[in-house]
Amino acid sequence: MTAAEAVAGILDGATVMLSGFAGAGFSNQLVAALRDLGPRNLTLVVNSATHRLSNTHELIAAGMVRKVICSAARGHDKSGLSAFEQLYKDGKIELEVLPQGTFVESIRAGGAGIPAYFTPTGFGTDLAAGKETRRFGERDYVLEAAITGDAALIRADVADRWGNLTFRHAQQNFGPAMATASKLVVAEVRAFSEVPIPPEQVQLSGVFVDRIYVAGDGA
Amino acid sequence: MTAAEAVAGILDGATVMLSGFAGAGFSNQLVAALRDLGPRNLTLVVNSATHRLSNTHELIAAGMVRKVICSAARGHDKSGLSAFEQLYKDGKIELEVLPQGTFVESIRAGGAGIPAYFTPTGFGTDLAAGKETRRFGERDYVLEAAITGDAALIRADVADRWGNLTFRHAQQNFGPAMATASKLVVAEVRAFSEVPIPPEQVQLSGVFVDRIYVAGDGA
Amino acid sequence: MKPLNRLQMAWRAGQDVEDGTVVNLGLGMPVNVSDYVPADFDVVVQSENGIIGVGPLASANASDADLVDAGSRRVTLRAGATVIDSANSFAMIRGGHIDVTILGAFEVAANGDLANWDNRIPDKGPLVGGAMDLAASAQAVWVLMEHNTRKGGPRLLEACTLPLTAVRCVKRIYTDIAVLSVTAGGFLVHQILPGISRDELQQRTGAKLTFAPDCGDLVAPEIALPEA
Amino acid sequence: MKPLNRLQMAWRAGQDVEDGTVVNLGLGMPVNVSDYVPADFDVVVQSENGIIGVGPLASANASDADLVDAGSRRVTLRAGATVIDSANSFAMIRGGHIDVTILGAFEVAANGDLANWDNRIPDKGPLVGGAMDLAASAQAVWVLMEHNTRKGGPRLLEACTLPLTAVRCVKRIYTDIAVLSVTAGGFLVHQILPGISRDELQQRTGAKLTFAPDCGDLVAPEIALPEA
Repeated sequence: MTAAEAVAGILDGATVMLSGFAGAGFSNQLVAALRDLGPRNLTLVVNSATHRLSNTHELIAAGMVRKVICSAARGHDKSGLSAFEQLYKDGKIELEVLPQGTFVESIRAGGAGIPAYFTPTGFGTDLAAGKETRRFGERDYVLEAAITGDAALIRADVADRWGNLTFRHAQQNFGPAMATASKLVVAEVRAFSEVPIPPEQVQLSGVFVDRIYVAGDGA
Repeated sequence: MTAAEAVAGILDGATVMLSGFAGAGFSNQLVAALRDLGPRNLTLVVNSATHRLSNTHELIAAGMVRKVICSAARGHDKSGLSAFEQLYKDGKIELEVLPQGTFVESIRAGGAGIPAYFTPTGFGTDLAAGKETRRFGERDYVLEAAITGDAALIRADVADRWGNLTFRHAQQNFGPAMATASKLVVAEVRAFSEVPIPPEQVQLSGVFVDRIYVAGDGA
Repeated sequence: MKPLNRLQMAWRAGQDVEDGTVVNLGLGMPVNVSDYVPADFDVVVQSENGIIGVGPLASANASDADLVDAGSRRVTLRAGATVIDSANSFAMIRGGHIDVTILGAFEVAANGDLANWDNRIPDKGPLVGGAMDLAASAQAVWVLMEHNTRKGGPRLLEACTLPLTAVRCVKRIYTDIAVLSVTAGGFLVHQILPGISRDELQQRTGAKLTFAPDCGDLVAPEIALPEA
Repeated sequence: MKPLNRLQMAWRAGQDVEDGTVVNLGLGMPVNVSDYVPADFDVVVQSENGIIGVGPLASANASDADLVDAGSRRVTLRAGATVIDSANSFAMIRGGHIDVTILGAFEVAANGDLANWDNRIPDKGPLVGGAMDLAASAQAVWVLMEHNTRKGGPRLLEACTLPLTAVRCVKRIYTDIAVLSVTAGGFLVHQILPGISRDELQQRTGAKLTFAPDCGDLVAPEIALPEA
């Protein structure tokens, strides 16, 4: 399967989840293929809208993105604004910023059939403004809603014929949760195995994975 | 550490979580030590109050248990009532029955700082009677509360010096979630390793494990 | 023609399991369904204790007390299987990742309400297990049950009389004498055991039946029950 | 005596890290704290991208792009380490399993309110990351920050002026000139840099200070900053 085939069918208006954090686990070849495919009005669910090691910004710079749900949206270029920041300044892109733990718990909830949950994170801050709150015991909590996606593009290490995945070190980050929360799950991997990954080494069951793109070492 | 030492300090009135399901993952030697220790007025959080392969019923028969939170409380003895059922019939033990997925999600929530969450499970049934409900989109959901414990007695396969655990097959069941949700976590294991379990083989981080009892193959 | 026995009912449901699906099979009759899915199908049997990819029952000398399904049966893992913990297993179930769950039942209502647990057995403690999660969140809930109670009363009803497991969830019902689906208009009959008339089926059912235009014969191969 | 430099501040906080604890260290100054924890201590450094047991920075020829901490630094794993996914990592954080998180900050209020993210930089997008989760749920939140802004204004205030990260969460503050804790009665000073009087410290602070009965000198060994 080519990268283009792997992302085929992602439509205008889709909500697309992208894994990766701190330089590990970006599905950059799939993101490049998505840019070439060119759907518009996307909502991206990605931890950082602006990470310099991810291709996310290319989707944004290409004008394909209507909204970003993330925990970080600050460009690293001190000499100017990132593509995201320029669009944000111009009011041409919508932004929903969540605390990182809420970001990933909402994705986990989306994949786990939980429509909403209470969390202590963010209570009393601007990020909880307008959100329902409730006191349980001695603490106050914020009600947060699940996040689901039409597609997730995640990066892993090895995939087997059954779609089972392993991840290297911190590569997993948001990938497993995103895979549970999206309708179409595409894994970009280093290597493919015809023999099954041993049961105790599988880190994400193939039940959650729809397509595999073997990218090799490049990311 | 002896089994008695491993359960030392579990007090009258404690909420104790016990792992195990379908014959796998019962921490039976720790449960026997807890029976010998003899704290009273316990609340047990255990999937089955009556599983014939677990020692849970011995705690109940010994009159140590005030309340059971579980998803199954039916004895297997067709010729008579289990210890639990007799006490239940006599109104001498309190029972909270939860759907199994709610049972374990509430424990997971307890360990993950989520005080309450909405679930579709149980809506419109007797088990949701009196519980808050809410509609999200096209479906109705029940608000369920987190469960936490004072102690968890779980069974695993290997522990290393750092408290990291591996599990064999279906042995894990409720153990990992219970370990996150309890103050004192005791693992009964088959074997102990002085060298670290390789990072990618660890199934529960030692951060969650306080004490290790090496039981060998016996369960 | 004799009503289908329990294994024939499992066989019949197995004919409708599609390639590439994830199924969860309830205790009792339903666990037998996997024996009747075509061998070349890539069907993942999930068991709610965390096994993703249950294989055949373990042979006596290869059985492992830690490798059990939710029904405490000693099983094997099929190729490509893995095992997760209960929290993740029910997250998978609740999140809609099970394509079909096949459950036993006491009663099904014409609106799809399911009653398959009972806390009214005198003195006996309640037993709910994972049925409510499965019934509420699988993409499709199929029921495998005798058409009538031992006393001859109907199990397919306008409204359930026993405690509900989940509301409006059942899509198909495989009984010993008929195959039905639950539609917005109530029960729709797809197959009837030869020798049973539409009137007789209606008489043995506690809710109004509609018959599909292509309603046909319910036939199954001979399958002997194991000796008790 | 000169105010503590950034590494001396990290050293000072490191003296209070207890054996057997799980700590999470924020970006910037706090990540250096682990360099100053006694080598024989069993301290687990958790990084919110899922590393449980961060070891020293990787050497250039042994670095691995997939083995990074939340600050994108290429690190190693200490003995007994493991790596989990972000959902589980934040479940660990939110569930109170981090004993101490040491964070940088812009402002701390006398009631423990913390402001350490800012969405008001002109045109720049907001950046919150995991700070809100850590601040809300770690068993103890310690702050490592300069006592005053570059313009000389106070960072310890009666009430924060910048957007809050979490309410009533900070327990201790390590600045370049003092060590303080947050009590029901506001800021309590435990150590002051020799040469700074109590009056001067009060003048450089935007909230009323109380001094602990055993309030002593803040002294740190010489630690050279790396060349920029």
